[in-house]
Amino acid sequence: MAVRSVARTTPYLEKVAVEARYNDVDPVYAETRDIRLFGFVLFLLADCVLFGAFVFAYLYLRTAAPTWPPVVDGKQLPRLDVAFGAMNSIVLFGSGVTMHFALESWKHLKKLAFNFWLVATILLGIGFLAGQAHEYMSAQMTWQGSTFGASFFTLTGLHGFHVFAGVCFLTVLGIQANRGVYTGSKYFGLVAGTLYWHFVDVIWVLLFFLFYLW
Amino acid sequence: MSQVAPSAPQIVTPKGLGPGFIPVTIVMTVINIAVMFAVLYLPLNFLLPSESNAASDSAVSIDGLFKFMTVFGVAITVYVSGYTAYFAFVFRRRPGESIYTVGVPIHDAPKLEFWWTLLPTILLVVLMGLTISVWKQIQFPDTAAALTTEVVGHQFNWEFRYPGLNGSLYSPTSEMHLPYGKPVKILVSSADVIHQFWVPEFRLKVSAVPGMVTQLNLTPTRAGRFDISCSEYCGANHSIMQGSLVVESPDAFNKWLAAAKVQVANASGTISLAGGDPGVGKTTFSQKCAACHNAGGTFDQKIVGPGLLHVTDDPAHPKLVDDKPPTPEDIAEILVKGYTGPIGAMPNRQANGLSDSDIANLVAYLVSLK
Amino acid sequence: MDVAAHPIEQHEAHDHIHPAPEGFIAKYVFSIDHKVIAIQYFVTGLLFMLIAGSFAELMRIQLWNPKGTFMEYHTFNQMFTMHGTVMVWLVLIPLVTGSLGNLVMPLQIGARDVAFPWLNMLSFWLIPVSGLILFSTFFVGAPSSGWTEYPPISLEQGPGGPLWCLAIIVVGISSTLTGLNFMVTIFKMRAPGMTWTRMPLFTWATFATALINMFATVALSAALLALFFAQVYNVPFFDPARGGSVILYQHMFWFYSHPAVYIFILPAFGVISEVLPTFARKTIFGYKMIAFSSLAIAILGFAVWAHHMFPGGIAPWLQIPFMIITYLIGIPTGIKIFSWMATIWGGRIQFTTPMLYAMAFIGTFSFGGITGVYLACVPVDLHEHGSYFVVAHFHYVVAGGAVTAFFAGFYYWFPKATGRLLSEKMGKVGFWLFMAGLTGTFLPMHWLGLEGMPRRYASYETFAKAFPDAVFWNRFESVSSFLMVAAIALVAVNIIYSIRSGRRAGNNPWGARTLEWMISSPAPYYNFKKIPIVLDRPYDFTQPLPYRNLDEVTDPYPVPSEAVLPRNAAGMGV
Amino acid sequence: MTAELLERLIACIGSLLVGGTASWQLRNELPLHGLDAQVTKLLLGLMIVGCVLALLASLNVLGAFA
Repeated sequence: MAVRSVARTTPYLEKVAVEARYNDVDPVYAETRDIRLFGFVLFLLADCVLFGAFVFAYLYLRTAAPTWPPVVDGKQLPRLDVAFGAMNSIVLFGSGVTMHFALESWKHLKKLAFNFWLVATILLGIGFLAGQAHEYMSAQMTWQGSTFGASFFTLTGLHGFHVFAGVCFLTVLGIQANRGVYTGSKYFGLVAGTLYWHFVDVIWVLLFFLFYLW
Repeated sequence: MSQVAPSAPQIVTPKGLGPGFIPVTIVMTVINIAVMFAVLYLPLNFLLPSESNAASDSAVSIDGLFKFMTVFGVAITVYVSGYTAYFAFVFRRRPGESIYTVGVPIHDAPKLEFWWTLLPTILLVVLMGLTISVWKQIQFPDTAAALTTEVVGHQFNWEFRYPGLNGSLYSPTSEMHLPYGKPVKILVSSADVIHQFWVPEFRLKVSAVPGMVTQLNLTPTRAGRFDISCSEYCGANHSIMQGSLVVESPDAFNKWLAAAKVQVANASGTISLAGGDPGVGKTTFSQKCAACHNAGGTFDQKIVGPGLLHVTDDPAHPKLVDDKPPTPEDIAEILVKGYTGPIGAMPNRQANGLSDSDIANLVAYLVSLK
Repeated sequence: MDVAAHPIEQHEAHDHIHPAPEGFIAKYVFSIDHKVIAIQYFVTGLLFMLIAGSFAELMRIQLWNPKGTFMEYHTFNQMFTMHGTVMVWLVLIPLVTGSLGNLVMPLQIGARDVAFPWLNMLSFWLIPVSGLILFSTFFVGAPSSGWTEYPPISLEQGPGGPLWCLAIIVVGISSTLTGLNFMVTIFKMRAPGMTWTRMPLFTWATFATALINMFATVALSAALLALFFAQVYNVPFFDPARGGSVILYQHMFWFYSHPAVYIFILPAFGVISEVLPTFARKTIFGYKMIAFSSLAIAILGFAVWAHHMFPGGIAPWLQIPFMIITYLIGIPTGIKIFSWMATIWGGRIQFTTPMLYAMAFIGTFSFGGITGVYLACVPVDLHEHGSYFVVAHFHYVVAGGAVTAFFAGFYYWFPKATGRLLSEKMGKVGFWLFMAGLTGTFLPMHWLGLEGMPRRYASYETFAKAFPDAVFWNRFESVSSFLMVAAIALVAVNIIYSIRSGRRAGNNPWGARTLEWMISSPAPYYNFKKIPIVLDRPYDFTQPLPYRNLDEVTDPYPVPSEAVLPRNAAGMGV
Repeated sequence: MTAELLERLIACIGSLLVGGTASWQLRNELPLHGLDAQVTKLLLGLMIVGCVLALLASLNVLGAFA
């Protein structure tokens, strides 16, 4: 369904439109992009609150616990595997770098490079998910057993869901890009995809620190 | 819009603050002063239970805060609604007036705004000071407690524990006793869900939170009998979760405590199920249970609760609703404690008015059903 | 500013106007038009209000008798749970932010629609979906642990609990999306020349609300997701035996739910700030103070949540900062109330129905606000928490505040939505009925609570023994509450009557000055053929209208049509 | 060579590589303006912090529990 145009309605959009005309860009597209970009950034901010609430829960439970990791059935739970976690983090961070390259390639009209970097991103994303699956399988705690397990599986599960959604998102973007949905001057979908993917990486920075390093 | 607009609207400028502003202000001020004296010097027992004869030391200071806020709160309410009504009346549009008549275009009055920001702020800062001093006295009392008691919330009754009593002093009619004139510490916890221990005459309450121990510090100041209510929703029978509190002289309290110790030592703790009579149990069932349970029906033939014909031998329900085996002791436990769960709620023995022998008879009757 | 040379006018602005959709479904069901969506929100909200209101009446019938024999305790508990849940999430949020915000805000800023019309449609349709999920719990055992659903009691209520969580998460998504949508709309789509300090006050209030909607509501979704996991998968967030904490839920829940009351009350403030100047025929007093105090309230509202938890579970030292911040909220609120009083001072007041509601709001809301200060005060709260005093306080704020202001806005903007005026006669009878009902129902609750009547009691025999008057006052409340039912029924009758045979409104029946009144009623599909240019704030009645480039020829000094002016001197009666 | 050592090696080399590349990307991004560029700068910066954390973790500086 088409978004009804809001052409030339505000001081902001007016500025955007003037700049667009100056740069020989479709002003209607420039305005739509401006609005969608702002909305998308707000969406990412709101998503931060979702993670923030669970991080708050984790910190609350952690500070309330007498020992950390907590004791279950008389035994203290083991720490998570830092080495594996670090490796898996690098897989995800690396996918952020490749996604950035993908967008840059698109901006410079290098379609082949774009496809290469995008596929690399998706594969690294899947690799990270596989690493997470391995982590879940080898974890010595359960979702139900302790607050450590509850927070770990909920937060990383939520993050994993975001990564999964991102992989789907990027796949759709790749298909769209190759079908000619985006052009050299109109590619907001790719910008949104990149921002989202960077956002997912940054959330992992926090989770990695909270669960593995602290 | 058939009328032709005049070149500009006709502005009506009020004289001064408005006709009768000063008399109205005087009337409202007189009302407020009267309310102030009433709040400060009349007994407020209709508003705050036993205000004129305080039951605890905290009650006196909390009532003081309450009165402080009430004096100013009533004043603000009277002035705000009074002036609003007065302005509405005085500045009403007169019939037949031109529709182009408008009010004076005053956008701002910095001095006025400054004062109406500053005065409430000062009031709130004073209130903060008063509150913090009272809060400190309640949360961190100077004197060490002479007596520490424990209260445990259960669905749906209160259990009271005293030092020197092994375990609990806990029976359907149990009361809490406190001596007056001595600082006491009440440690509150919960056996199941969140409850809230509230004695309105003390002006204090504290939540009974599972997994935590919370506390109340106070000194009862006079003898009396008070109701304890649960003020945090705790399940089906929340509204009948009451206890009573007896505050008495230290001598009487010590006497009661000594007697209670003897009673606890003698009590066996469990209900003897031996000697239950199924025949008597059937009569009791028809009086107390048949409204909700069908004694001749299978589990799924419910009235409110499940049918009880096969309570001990239903292959589809090998366990009781609380997941325990259908032994007479476990049936008795449900009768004592009641039940709250996915299929509904059943009141406990206090609510159903079941004596020890009633329970023994009922269990004998239920076990006899096949 | 050289208006004629404004770049906007050099372009043909109508080239982006899309034709209105054809066909019933596109026009009225899955509409992306913000005005139609506003009406959809209104109808759903009113429907849910009837349902939740009937729950409340069943509760009042139960409390007629201190023994409480009308229904089972368990049923009573389900009633108050569903009453609270439905009123908060399916009545107030759709009515106040959904309906008024959607109808008025885009018109006031001179936009053709919200930023994401399709998302707006989705936000609306999530509301009935949530309602269906919520009411389906009646077939599996409705939840019974209060609208706050504190664990552990909320963990033991069968499938009703998780369904409840799902329903509220769905509403949460809806209101997050609405907040996001409104935020982008207000940020990006204001008419040229409409700077932040020229924005109408209702839009300011909507902006502050959108802020809360976006950020607090997500936290609620997180809390309920955790509760859902605890209920269905037995995850130990809230189980003390496995290291969890039942207090954690309360923190997460109230982090949203305190700001949630500002989600209803901030738009209400906005409505009052629009209605008062229009009918007092006088500019709003202290525009900037009113606008910024909305923001201040929204921001402070994020840091007060633990005042719901004073009597237990939080460290005593934590009580003081939360108390102080809660007190501080009194200051911007006070500034607003005083500014409104100064607005009507020296006006030429017309007693139309919206104006009556708006002036009543000043009294009822400030009363509700003052009892809020009592509850913020830790020692006094130790007495009042969980009692009928709390019930009285928030019903004064919600029914006396948000609902009263909603009715003011409803009578005020109904002509803009439908093109017809509501019957003033029925409106005024309804107003007095509502006010009598409100006072009679909720005022006695203050002293019942202080005397020691706890809330959520299905019977109050013990309390009635200690305070025999309690029976009289409870019956008094029960009778009064039916006056409110009558008032709301009268609103429904009024709508049906007025839609068929109400007086035609014309563009601007009240002589108001904000942009929505510069176009025809009901507003055309595209709102503005040409986007207007804004030169100043709208409220100064002694100046000509500060707009250029309007679609229709407009009197520079808008006046009310003679037809809406009351005939008798005071006009407060019928 | 144990699995752990291999993991640490990959993490160490990878974090240097990824962190370095991300820093280079951030430097290229710095002169750009517009909301998307600003947000990208912030997120890239935080990701570099993540790379540093991973590097320190791989070198057993952080997350070295007895």
